[in-house]
This record gives sequence, C-alpha cells and structure tokens, in this order.
Amino acid sequence: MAKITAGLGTSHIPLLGHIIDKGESHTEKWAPIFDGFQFTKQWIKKQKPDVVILVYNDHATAFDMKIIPTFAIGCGEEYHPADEGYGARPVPTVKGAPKLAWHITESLIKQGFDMTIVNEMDVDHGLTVPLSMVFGEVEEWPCQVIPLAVNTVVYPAPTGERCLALGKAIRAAVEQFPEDLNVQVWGTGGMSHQLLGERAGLINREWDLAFMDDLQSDYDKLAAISQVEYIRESGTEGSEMVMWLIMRGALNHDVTEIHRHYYVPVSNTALGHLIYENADIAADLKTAEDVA
Amino acid sequence: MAKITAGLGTSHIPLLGHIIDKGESHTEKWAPIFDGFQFTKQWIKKQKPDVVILVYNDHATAFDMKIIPTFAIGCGEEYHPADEGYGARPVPTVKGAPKLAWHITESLIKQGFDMTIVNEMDVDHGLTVPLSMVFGEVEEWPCQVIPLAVNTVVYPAPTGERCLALGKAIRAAVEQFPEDLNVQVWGTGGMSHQLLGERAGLINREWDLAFMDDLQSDYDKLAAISQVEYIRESGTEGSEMVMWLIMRGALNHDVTEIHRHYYVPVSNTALGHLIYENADIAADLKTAEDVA
Amino acid sequence: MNNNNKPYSNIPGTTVFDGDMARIGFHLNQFCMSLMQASNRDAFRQDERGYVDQWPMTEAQKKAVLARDFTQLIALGGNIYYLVKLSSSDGLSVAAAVSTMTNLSPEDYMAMMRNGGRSPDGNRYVENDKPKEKP
Amino acid sequence: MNNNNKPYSNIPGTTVFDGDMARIGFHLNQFCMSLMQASNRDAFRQDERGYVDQWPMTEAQKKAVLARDFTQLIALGGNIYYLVKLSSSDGLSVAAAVSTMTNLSPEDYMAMMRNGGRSPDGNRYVENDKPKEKP
Ligand SMILES: [Fe+3]
Ligand SMILES: [Fe+3]
Repeated sequence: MAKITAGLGTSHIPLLGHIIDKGESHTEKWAPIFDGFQFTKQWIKKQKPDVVILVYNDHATAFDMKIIPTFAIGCGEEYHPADEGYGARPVPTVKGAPKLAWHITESLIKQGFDMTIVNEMDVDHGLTVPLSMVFGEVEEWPCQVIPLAVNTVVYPAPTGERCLALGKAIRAAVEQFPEDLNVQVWGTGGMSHQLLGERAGLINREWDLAFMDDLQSDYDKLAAISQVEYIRESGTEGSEMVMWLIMRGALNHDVTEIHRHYYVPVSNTALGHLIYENADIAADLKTAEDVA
Repeated sequence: MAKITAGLGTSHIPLLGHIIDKGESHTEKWAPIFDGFQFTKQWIKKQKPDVVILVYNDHATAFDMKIIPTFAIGCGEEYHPADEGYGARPVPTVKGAPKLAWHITESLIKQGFDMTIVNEMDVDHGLTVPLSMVFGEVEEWPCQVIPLAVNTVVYPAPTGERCLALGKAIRAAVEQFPEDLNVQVWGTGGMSHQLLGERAGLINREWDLAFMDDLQSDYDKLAAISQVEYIRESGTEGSEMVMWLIMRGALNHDVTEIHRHYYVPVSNTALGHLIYENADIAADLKTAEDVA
Repeated sequence: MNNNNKPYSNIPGTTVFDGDMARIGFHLNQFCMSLMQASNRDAFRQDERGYVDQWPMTEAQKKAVLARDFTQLIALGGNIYYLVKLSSSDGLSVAAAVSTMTNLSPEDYMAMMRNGGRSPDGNRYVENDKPKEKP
Repeated sequence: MNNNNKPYSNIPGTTVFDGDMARIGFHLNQFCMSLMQASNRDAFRQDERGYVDQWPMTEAQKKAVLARDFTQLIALGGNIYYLVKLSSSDGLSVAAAVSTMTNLSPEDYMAMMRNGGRSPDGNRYVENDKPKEKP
C-alpha cells in the first residue's frame, strides 16, 4: 500500500530559482541561504520518495482572473515549467503521477472536498523552486509530482481548518492506494512577507518561528488563525503559510522534526524550511539500523 | 436583508431550446411539454425575483478536459450564451449579480466549501434553457443570475450530502447580505437519461417520481444516494439530479410544493419540473392577501 | 470498457467516464472540443484524416473518429458530451448519434423513447451479477 | 483603498485583494497577464498608449500603467502578482517595484530588508484603532 512517510515545509521564493539558474547557488554570497538545504539534499537521496504531493499556490501564471480554483489537483501526465515573463526556468519537465492523482481526487471528492481537476497546466516558481532547493540541479526530477495548487492570491484563501482537514483526507486517500509507494507531502510558501503598499517589507521573525514551533504538535491552534490575522501579523503574502497546514494534516499526529532552517531576508521574504518524519517511520528506520 | 423565497427544479434538455428558438414552442405538437410551464410563467411574473442562483452543469462548453471544477460560481458582470457547435442561442445576455456572488463566494469559502471563482465564461443550454422555459421569449432576462456550475461530466460528481450542505451554506450566506433582495435558487438537470452505450435510452419513471416526492421532506434520504446508484437506476446522465439537492438545501425545511410537471420523453430524457415556496413565505403571502 | 473492478462495472451496457477513461481519452476529447469552432469544423470537413493527424490520438481513436464509431469512441475514452460535437458537426441529432450505440435502428430507438424509454428492469446488473437485482 | 468596513480595513498601508478589488481591477489585471507573452511585450513597448487602449481599462488605470504608479495601480484594483508582470517587462526586480510603494528609496528599502525587514510593531493597526494593538 502507498504510505506518506515524511513532510517538508519550505518557502518558494523566486529569487532562489534565479540564483540557481545563474549557477550562483554555490557562491559564498548566498551560502547562508543554501547551506540550510545541505542536510535536505542528503536526506532526500536516502528517502527516495516515489511521489511528492507538492502544495503551492499559482502566482497568476496558470490561472488568471477568469478562473480561480480554491484547490486544484494535477491529474496530468506532465507539467512544463512556466514562462513567468522572463523565459521558462531551465529545469526538467515535471512528471505527474496521474494514476495516484486520480485515485486521490476521487477519494477527496467523495470525502466532501470540492476539488478542481487539472489535466494540463504549466507550473510556476511556487512548484519548481522547492524542487530545485531539495533535489538541486538534476537532469531529471527523481520522483513523480502531484501538483496541488491552492488559491492564496484572491481573498479569501481556504481557512486553516479546511487546509488541515484536506491534509488528513489526502492521507486517508493515499493509504487506500494499492501500490507500494513512498509518498511525501510538501507545503510551500511564506514565511512572513508583504509585497505591496506602504507596509511592504514586513517581516515577523517571532511569528514565523512560533509557527514552526507550533506546527509539530499545536497545529490545531494554527488552524484557527484567520487570514486577517495572518495578514496583520505576517503580511499580505504571509497568508501563504496556510499551505503548510495541508502538509501537516497529511502526517501522523506524532512527527519528528529532523531539520529546520530560517533566514531573513531573501528578497522581500523570510525563508523558512523544516522536515518532519512520521514518528513510526523514524522509529522503524531506527530499528532497522539497529538490527543491521 | 436578502432572502431566498422559492426554489425551482427543472430539466435543461437542449431540444427545448431548439424548439423555442425555432418558434415552435406554441405548436400543438409540443404542447404536452410546454403546457406544464404555463403555471410557472404566470407564477414568476408575480414572484419577480431580483436574483436567481442557477445551479447547472457545463456540458464540455466553458470547461474542457484541461480544467474541471467541482463547484464553480460565477462572479462576473455578464455571461454570453455559448456557441455549442450550431451557433449561440438567440437569447439575451445573462446579467450577473457580482456583488452578491462575491459575498456568497467569500462566505462559502469561509464555511469550508472549496469554490472555484469564475469571472468570465460562456453559459450553455444547462443555464439558458431553464431561463427560456420559465421566462419565455423576452428581450431581456428580468432578473440577475448567479451561475453555479457543478461537475457531473467526469466521475465522481460531488455527493448528494455535499450538494445538500452547499445549499444550506448558500442560504446562510444570502441571509447575511445587507441588501433587500428576493432570491430564488434553481436546481436543473435530469431526470433519468443515459446517452451512451447499449443501455442508452434508459428512463425510470418510478425513480423520478419518487425523487420528486422525497425531495420535499425526505431529502436526507436522497442525499445518501451514491452516484453509482443514480447511474444504475436512472442512467449515466441521471446523476445530474444531485443538483436539485443544492436547491433543496437552500430552502427552509418546510416548503410547499405549488407545482409539478413530469413528461416522457423529451429527446432521450425524462422531463421533470417542480416549484417550492418556503412555507413561511407562502403563509406571509396568504396573510397579505387575506388582509388586502 | 475500462471500468473493471469498479462499483459500476456490473451495470450493463454502460461506461462511466472516470479518471481511467479521462486519461486514455484526453486528446480524443480535446479534438472533439476543437470542433466547437466553425473554422476547425471546415478544416476537418475538407481533410478529415489530415485534421485528426494534428492531434496526438492513437490510431484506433483516429479510425473510430473517421468511422463515426461511437461505441468504439466511448470505449477509447471519449465522453458523450465531447462526442456530440463530432456528431453535431455532421448535422446529426443527439438521439440519432446515441441510437447507434444500441442494438436498435434509429427508428426503433425513437419508437422505444416515445413508448416511455428503455425500462430499468433487467438493465440494472449484468447477467452474472443477477442475484443483486432488486425485486 | 476599497477595503472599507472590512475586518482588514484597520491594517495600515495594506490593500487586501478581495472581491471588490478584483471587480474594479479585472481588465487591468488581464492586461498585465497579457505581458506574459513576448509578442505582447514587444507590442506594448513599441506603443504603450496604443496597447493599453486595446483593453477596456479606465483612463485612470491606463495613466497609472503608463506612469508605473504601483501605489495607484494597487488602489485601482491591480494585484501585485499581476503587476509584477508589468515591472518585470521593464526589467525591474520585484523588490525594486515593491519599494516604490513605500516611503523609502529603493536603496533604503533594501537596507531595511537586510536588517531584518519592517518590524510588525506599530504596523498592525492604523493609528485611530490603536487600542486594539497587542501588548
Ligand atoms: Fe508564493
Ligand atoms: Fe445536462
């Protein structure tokens, strides 16, 4: 059976993609940012996920003002990196996992989630930057990806409670899939930032760190935060953090935080990143190591 | 405050639009179909709704295989009748109710419904045929319309329970809107029909009539019917009937059925139509008449 | 039919357009969708084979399009709401197109409909699943 | 700002892109979206006024586009993710475009960001709503 083994949260700041694509991610200048992903790059090589369910928001790329889905799930065979106005990122085509994606979609709709099914779309930095930060510069992405695009552009975004519940429903769906697959869920976006108005440049380090602390065990508290409170405390675009709750909901209640990285600023934004392993998985692996 | 006063269920069979557009709706040949809407045409002139929330499904017109929203709500200023392959129907442009639609959308998302917001789309026979059947041939539609498109083309459609709950959430949203508006909700589609395979042409009169009976008070029973049961009993396209449950959920528990019409066949389909008034509204009107 | 091992696989003469069908039929259905535009309909009429070759359909799908074999088109992932765009561009009514999938002639199909349609009795479950039939 | 009487209207220096803003900004944002295509960017560069006149924007929106007045564009319903398509086509970084909406020069804005960004203290509530400020 398929199983969700780990979750990962990370900002998806476009500048990170520019730096990588210019070949400057190994320079000393950007080391404080990229060093925090060294652990991650080693970790993912051991984890070898078959499929990543990648939760992100489209930034007026695949969707324009004509149609704005709250939750759009990609059931397509593949997705091309989008031209966001300065040429497409020179990264591999993203391979979908259509069979699992359709299975999850059917399950979610029957569980009462009003999914928008997407069979063809381009994916923007919200999806490709996390892939680059975790897998580095590769010829092919070493796993399949199910894009899950959440509206955080037009107010209101889905509530934290709804996002947490969606994560739980995704877990239930994945666990009913008959193939043996190692599945990860990544929540992206945030952390605090505001890209408009006189208040632009807002960063709330205290709020961001508290969010990362509470996410492990007090996620119900986080799920109760309204979008207005996100905006007030962490900036208009800080409300992207609601997407981390989908990742959290897809994991067991007991998780082990095995890595964390926080850095301010990247461009206009606070960068946050952490990794959770489901506690039973971590224990299993530990046991396996002890035995070996 | 805005108030939902009445609900209406009706099939939205394309042939009905063709007959009207050819000017043949008053001919004797089609009288058994159109006579059943005479009451409705008189009734709507008295009711004068300001806004109709019109629940229908898009038939591969505005949405193709690239994107399939489960629930899409129209927040646009207007919608043009679609060219479905034989020229657009010669009916008026549909005027939206964007202010109320955005209010409802915001409320629904906060209530945990994962709406897809649509600001621009063409509307097909699913939406325009019910307008023609109720308002007849007019220069302008005499009310604003909020299109609510439900996926019933790709399996699975939303469950009956979800549709009923959406109706209830719409009622809550409308009742919080500060303007005095007379709002109706129409559920369209069905009744039994199957447009494909060796079993094409299936009609289940008994099922259809029982559905219309139960909808008044036993709607929870109907909400528990699975899509597979709809398909088995009423044909692949019979599962459109789930949209009538959105209309039902938007009304009070106590409704008065003031009209019903059932006819087989229209083209490949059983035609069903009924009208509910919220019981308190009907009582209010009665009282007003007594006093006058 | 690709509806094996589904809760609806025991419904006779019926293909449910689910994710499996949507996957195999994607390009076929998008081809049908293109016929919503008059200029594409003209191009298709002028050179049917040339037009279908512009779409990444399978050869079986292309042949079924050219043959207007709706039974086959449904089996190959076509959805009826997309397929009627093909039959409409031929000037065929929906009922006429639909009737070709049954074992009835168009005339007999219409006659059956006028008589109240196909009865659900005996049409709920495939033969070998009969025990589940409702009384 | 059109965020009056909303639960977020008391957040200083902030416009939330809600339904009201989306309605007034629809064509402005769709114009920005068109700049995702190189051919449209070229057409815009060659004749900015002629290009914006092809879109049913208000005159105020058109003038704000030509002036690259982002503060005004936000007030007129522009969404920042759409507006950066305009600034990107000018070769401007997001940070540079964003800084023009603040009372800081681009250099001072960058310096503020390097120092950890704008503090939320004193930036949660507008002055006359101060009592609600958290301790
Ligand atoms: Fe983002
Ligand atoms: Fe229909």
